[in-house]
Amino acid sequence: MIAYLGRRLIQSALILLGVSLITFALLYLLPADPVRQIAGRSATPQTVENIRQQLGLDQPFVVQYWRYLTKLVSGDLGRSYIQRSEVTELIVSRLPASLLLMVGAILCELLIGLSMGLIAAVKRGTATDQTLMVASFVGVSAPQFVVGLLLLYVFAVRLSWFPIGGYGTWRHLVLPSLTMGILGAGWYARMMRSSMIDVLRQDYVRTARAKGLARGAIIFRHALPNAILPVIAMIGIDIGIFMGGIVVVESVFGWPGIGQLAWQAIQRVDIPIIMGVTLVSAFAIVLGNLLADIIAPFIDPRIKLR
Amino acid sequence: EDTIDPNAKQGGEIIATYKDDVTTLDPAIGYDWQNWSMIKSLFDGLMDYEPGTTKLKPDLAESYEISPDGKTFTFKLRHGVKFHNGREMTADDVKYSLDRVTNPKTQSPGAGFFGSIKGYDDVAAGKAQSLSGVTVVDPYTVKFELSRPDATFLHVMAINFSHVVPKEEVEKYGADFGKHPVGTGAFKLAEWTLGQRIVFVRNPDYWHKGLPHVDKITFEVGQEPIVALLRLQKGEIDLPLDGIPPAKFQEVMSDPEQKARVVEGGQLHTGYITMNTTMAPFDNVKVRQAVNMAINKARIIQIINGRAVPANQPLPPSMPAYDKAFAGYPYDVAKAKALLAEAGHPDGFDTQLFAMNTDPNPRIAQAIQQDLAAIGIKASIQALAQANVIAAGGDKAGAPMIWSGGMGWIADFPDPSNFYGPILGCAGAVPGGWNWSWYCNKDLDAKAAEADSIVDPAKSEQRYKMWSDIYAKIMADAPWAPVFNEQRFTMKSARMGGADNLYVDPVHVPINYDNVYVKDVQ
Amino acid sequence: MTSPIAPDLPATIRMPAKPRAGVWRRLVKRRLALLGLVIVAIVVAGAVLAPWLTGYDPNEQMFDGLTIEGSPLPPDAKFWLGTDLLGRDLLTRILYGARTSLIIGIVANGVALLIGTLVGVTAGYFRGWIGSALMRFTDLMMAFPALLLAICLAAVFQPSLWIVAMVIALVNWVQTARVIYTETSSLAEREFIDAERTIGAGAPRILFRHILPHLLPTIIVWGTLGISTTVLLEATLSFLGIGVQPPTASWGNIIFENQTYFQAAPWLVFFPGAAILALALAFNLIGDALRDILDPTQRGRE
Amino acid sequence: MTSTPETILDIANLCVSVRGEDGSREVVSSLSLTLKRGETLCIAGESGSGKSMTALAIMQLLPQPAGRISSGQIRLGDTELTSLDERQMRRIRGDRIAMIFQEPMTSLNPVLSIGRQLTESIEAHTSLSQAEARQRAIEALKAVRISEAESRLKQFPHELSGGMRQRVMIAMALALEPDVLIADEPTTALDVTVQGEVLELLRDLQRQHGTSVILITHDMGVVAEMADRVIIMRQGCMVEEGKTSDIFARPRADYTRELLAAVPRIGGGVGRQKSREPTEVLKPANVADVKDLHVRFDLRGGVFGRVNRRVHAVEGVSFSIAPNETLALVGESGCGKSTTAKALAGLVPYGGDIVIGGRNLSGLGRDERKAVRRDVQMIFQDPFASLDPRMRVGDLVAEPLVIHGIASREERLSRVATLFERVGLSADQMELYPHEFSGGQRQRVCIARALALRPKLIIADESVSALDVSVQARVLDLLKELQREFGVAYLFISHDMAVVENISDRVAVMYLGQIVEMGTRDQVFSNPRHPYTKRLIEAVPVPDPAQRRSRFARLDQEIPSATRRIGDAPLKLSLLDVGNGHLVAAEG
Ligand SMILES: Nc1ncnc2c1ncn2[C@@H]1O[C@H](COP(=O)(O)OP(=O)(O)OP(=O)(O)O)[C@@H](O)[C@H]1O
Ligand SMILES: Nc1ncnc2c1ncn2[C@@H]1O[C@H](COP(=O)(O)OP(=O)(O)OP(=O)(O)O)[C@@H](O)[C@H]1O
Ligand SMILES: [Mg+2]
Ligand SMILES: [Mg+2]
Repeated sequence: MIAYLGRRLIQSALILLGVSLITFALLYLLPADPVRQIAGRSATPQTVENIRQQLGLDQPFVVQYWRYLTKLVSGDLGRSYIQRSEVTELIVSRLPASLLLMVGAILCELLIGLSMGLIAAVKRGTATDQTLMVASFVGVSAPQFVVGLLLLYVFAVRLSWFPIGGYGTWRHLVLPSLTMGILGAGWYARMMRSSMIDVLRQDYVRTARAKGLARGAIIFRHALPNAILPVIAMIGIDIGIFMGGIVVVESVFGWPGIGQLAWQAIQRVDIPIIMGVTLVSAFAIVLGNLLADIIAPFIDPRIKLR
Repeated sequence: EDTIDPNAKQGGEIIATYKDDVTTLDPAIGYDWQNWSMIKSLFDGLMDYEPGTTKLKPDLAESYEISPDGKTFTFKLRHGVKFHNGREMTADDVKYSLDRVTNPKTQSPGAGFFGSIKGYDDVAAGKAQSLSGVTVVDPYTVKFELSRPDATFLHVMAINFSHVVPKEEVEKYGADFGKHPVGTGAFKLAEWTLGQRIVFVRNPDYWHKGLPHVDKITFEVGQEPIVALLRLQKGEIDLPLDGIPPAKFQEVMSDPEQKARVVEGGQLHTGYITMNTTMAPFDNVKVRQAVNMAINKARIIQIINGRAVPANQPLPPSMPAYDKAFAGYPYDVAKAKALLAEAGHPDGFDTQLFAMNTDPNPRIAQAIQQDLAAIGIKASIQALAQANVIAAGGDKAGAPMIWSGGMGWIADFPDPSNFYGPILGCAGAVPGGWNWSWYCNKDLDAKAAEADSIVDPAKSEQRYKMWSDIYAKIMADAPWAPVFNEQRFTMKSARMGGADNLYVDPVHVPINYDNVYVKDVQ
Repeated sequence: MTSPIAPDLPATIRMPAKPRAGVWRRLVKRRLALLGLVIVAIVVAGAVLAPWLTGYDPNEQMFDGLTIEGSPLPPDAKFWLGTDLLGRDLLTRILYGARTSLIIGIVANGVALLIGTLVGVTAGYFRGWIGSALMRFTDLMMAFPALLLAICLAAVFQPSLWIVAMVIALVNWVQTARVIYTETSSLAEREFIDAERTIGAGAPRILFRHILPHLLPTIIVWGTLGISTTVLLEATLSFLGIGVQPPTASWGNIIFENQTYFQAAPWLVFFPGAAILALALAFNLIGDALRDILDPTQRGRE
Repeated sequence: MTSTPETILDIANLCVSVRGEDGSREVVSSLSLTLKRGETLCIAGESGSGKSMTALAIMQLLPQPAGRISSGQIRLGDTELTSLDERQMRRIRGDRIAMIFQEPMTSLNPVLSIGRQLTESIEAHTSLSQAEARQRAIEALKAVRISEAESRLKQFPHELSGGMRQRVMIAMALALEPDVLIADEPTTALDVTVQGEVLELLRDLQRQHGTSVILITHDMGVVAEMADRVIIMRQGCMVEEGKTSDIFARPRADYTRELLAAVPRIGGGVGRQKSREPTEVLKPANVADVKDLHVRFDLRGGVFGRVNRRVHAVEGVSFSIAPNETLALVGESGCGKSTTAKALAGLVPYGGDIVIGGRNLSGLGRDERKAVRRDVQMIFQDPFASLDPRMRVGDLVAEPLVIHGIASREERLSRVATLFERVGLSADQMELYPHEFSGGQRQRVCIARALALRPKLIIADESVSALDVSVQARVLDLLKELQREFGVAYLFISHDMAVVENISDRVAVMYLGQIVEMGTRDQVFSNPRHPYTKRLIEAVPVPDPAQRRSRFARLDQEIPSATRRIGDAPLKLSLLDVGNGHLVAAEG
């Protein structure tokens, strides 16, 4: 276990290194010139060169990357070109909100998705099953922007149950989590139904029934752990998918997470921020996958860590 | 003083919203339309404009003198003006601020505005730390010597980049000064929670007695304009400063109650199509003229719900030197076709039209595309992120045509020269420059320089006439097809008071925070 | 007792039919699966026959397609599904958009599914460095910002449908790979896989003949779910400049362009959204039926 | 014992049908039987005759969606079970009727620990606290003689030997103390000593709680030992019913007679092999040479999952098998027989040397390994788990031929069909899937698959245990015939001493991972030296109700265990030759 963890951590560090290298290279190759954006429209070529030099952007790629890495080791992600603030500070100030949203969204997904999937599998072939599956597809196919605005309109504007966006209390968290969760819930519901159907006809479920266990015990204790394996694998994946949707959801609900930061940075080629956000999300994804891999053998003891 | 609205009420708090987070509040760096007027409320310059107008007036300066040759400006500073930290502002601070903004280490995007000050080149090259042309005569007098006469200099003394900053605070915060701004302005920064809100509170020591009117402005950032509007409709906020989102425009304008709270005004903006004059077939003036005649501007304005007026020249109507008499190119498809045929393209040609990817720009680009198709020009659209379009425009072989929307020129100050240099002059027609037509007319450059050397305010009409001629000549060469001048529609809550022109202030974009007030305080 | 060993085989022994025979027949016998097939057929026919099905040009911005104020028209007798913000006929755009969206939702998604399955199965089955190298590569791909890659490709290549399809295929396989990996690593520990090893079955055989069929339900789920997500993803990528460019229609970009108008002009979001949903659901119905048919323990359900 | 004549279970005209690819098929036809309180009813009969189906029908757990009760009544006391819904049935299952399923591997939940699976059923039907339930679970495990019961609670099914899994299933059912216990082949995977214990346990239960037992078994010894009444089934129908003594003494139906005649007996039996000379056996070119084989499993514990204990499953085993020879490996359940087999098949990491056909298994290239694979075939202990559930059995049996590129398609088909016929299946069953077979039929599929390649060595792990005696005899004959024709060697793992005695040339007795006695069949059977061997032979039940023992001798010593702390390796036994190659471990 410890050896495995150690190896995985080293591998994870390598992955992060890889991500940083590729991202850095891609940004280096990007034709949009950040210096031009910094220097403004009225700048003379000389000023532009001057700024380029100051930022070290005139150096060869290898030198630039090495410099970035050495600073990275001491936790310095550089300064934003456009905002001129420390990237670390920008990210740190927004990370808690994004993490909170992610936790909220995962909870929503699991609650909605797994229960939908479970019910559908147990009631396989019935109208309930079909309704739930259509619902899950609606969840997956609906554009998040529209879902978010609809929820906001109904529950915040019309019913005033929740605030119209913002950040602070748990009531602020509900609608954005739900918006993000609905997409994932659709996935989870489908996956859950599929693997649950598979599991429910296994012999050991028959054994459990023969023991006269309550339906809940059969489903939750015997079937669920067997069926949930593919779902666990989604922990890491989820984080990746979140990074896609987080921009939209955050801006609909005025949620101060890193999605908006990233989006603005991409639009303006603010390289230090792009790098920083990329590394942070890569870290989260790698961690999520590692977690999923570590959890898997606890759920299915036949899987060995290796 | 005279600029204060006699009906204005003191006190009250307002909430304004922006979609994007504010990048920086450092006057030497901030160059977004969003932080532009925020900085104006935190800092002051030697000059300013009458609220809601484009009329220059002295601000931190009490008065100024211009030497007859137009090369020396002497400003007398106001006494007793205090920075937010309590220290009095003096001529040293003015000099320091200008040294700072021109110093390449500051990486100010506005440094180029000060190019006419003596010693600028040395500072820009890093050879000097200080502008030799700026001298502190006494604590309340500062003298500027220019290397050439510059008619726009008073405007330059009014733009944010020249605003006065206290040295000790700048040195204290270093690169983070933009997050901890300290100026002499009407408001001071009380709170900045990244990604959530910025709070301005009234500066009790503001030298301009009676201003500002409101005690506190909270800027909430990070929310969709649509949602901001919903919040306005629910009475949660006062000013959705991203404006009325297109999707909601009809809804708002068809409701008399809401429409009454919308203020419409012009802005110093032109939306245009650039044609790369160095690239075939746009190197042929006939082709460019044909394009000018092919565009159905009325239809395009219809597509954006009539939120603009058709343009026929680079300058917007509210700009001095705008030529009302100028006819421009008519919308005439037959003529356009004929011109194309004359140019040797009777069947048209294939080309590309670049545009920014945010609504409504791709839609406008498609309308343009259809208009071009009508005369046989088959333009494929490249809708890209802002930075990529800018990159393509700055590359000589990059983009045949660009629709400027979303990145188009909003003037830094209300002077005709501001529409020329970087975007139509030879100086901008360099790799990475902003002259996306790559139009370089040495004659016009000379004429522009000549016009800008007319410093005497009494001769400004003559100067404006010269500029009108320059733009007319440009239109004859047709490197651009001007399409429209955008109108601004600012919506506010019912409790907001103040003259309408404060809400569409041409200089304080989007609004003038110092002079607005709320009606529901006693 | 007589010898228990049967004499040599009588010639009359009925030889078993080939397993897969009749899958199609059994598929069309199911009402829901048939419904799914019909929907897919309609969509494909709509895409192929678009020019004959509608009298409008998908890109023509009609003068009478907008109100005086510039608002789109709701569905009426002339424009069955209404018009869009530029005064184009929405039905026509949806029909033509099906071409793009089918390629994305089916071809690109299919390729992604294929890569993901191959990688996941291989990594899950092989212990040691192959598996862990593949999975770490997958992690890397997952951690890597796909949007950025897209932007860079946009800068390098001319944006086109095939580029966006390629990007989607290159980006979207990772999730499938991950899920398939976990399931495979559990399957690989099953005793019947051991049994296969003892009869000398090589890795390819075990993977494709024995493990893959067990993964089928998961593959079907991911394949069908992938349809809607890739179709929507295409819109995002097009927005960033790497996909089809305006005025070419795709279901995703119709939604994407108009989503802020969903209150002012709901038809602009509803109809393309319904099209995506219908396509995804149709494949889901087929997939579900296929899953039942190919699952031997479900025989007797028909 | 059968003092109360009250009928507890009454089945009338039960018909069970299953739907397959081509329509419905009746697998139980108008079966009627009654079960009285405290009575033991044995159901014996042909493999695939519907015994398990009957049991599942009683439990209302027929395989879905294929199986259903097409007609008939099942009354438990006053309740008509066929008309109950799932909720009502739930209260009856486990509480009033408990069942032990035939295939223990797939019947245990792979992701739940043994302890959890045991305690939950206790908790579901009693009001015991968690700790008490745990105590009860430990007792139940001890009762079925599982060593180290307490720490086993934490283990998972795949870490147990086949016999252990079966005993866990038994413990689970016994702990419930139901009114009716249905045991479907409960002792097939158990060695005779443990089998005796378990049977005794059943009797105890009966004595104490008046439990009625339906015992499904093909082992006529067990029938004779346990049954009050016997039902013989064939092809879904009851062919005979009667008191045990009557059936054994005066069988009426032909099939019953056939069955009884096929019962293997120690020292006799139908197909008993002629003893071959040991000299003939000790030819130099052995098929397999195993030297000092070790297999150990690390058990992890604690927060960091550090290895703290180790299962010494196989601890220095050496033997060799010559061509044409059958080596039987017998021993207590969990002593490492299957593990030895798996090591030979290359499925577990091992220490020591395994030489097959002159090639040492370790350090073989890919192609060589494939070639070795061709020569060594294994029949797994748990047939269901070792068949790919998504493949048709015909394809499964043909697969080795395909892999090794033998024969054309048509030839392959006919070869598979022949194999099916020879193991007593019909060729049209080739189209079915594994789950559509009975336990015994599946076992035959596995045998057919192993035979397909005509390998040099077949490892048969309990491979005739689920077969009724007549089919068993047929299969054994087939094995022997193959041996005669092609010189196949067998490593024959079995707990059934009678079968072993019938088929083997030599016998190795394993105990706690080591061989304690090895010699020719006659040496071991007629002159057992090691006490454990002696006990094994004594414990064999005799298929004659007249010779029924009133009580199995209970073993009172500690149950030995192969699990040890790290660093506490077991003592290595040395084998002494007591004459003519008869090796016996020195008494330690
Ligand atoms: N799920 C199923 N679908 C179709 N047929 C089945 C299914 N399960 C069992 N059968 C068939 O039902 C018949 C009776 O099977 P059953 O399991 O009751 O036999 P059995 O008497 O228990 O045999 P054994 O001693 O081999 O376990 C067999 O012919 C078998 O092929
Ligand atoms: N994967 C494993 N992890 C830990 N222990 C194991 C594992 N597999 C087997 N064992 C242990 O090894 C020992 C020997 O098991 P094996 O399966 O060889 O027994 P066996 O002689 O075949 O018994 P049976 O007759 O009951 O099948 C048992 O104590 C078992 O618990
Ligand atoms: Mg059975
Ligand atoms: Mg075993």
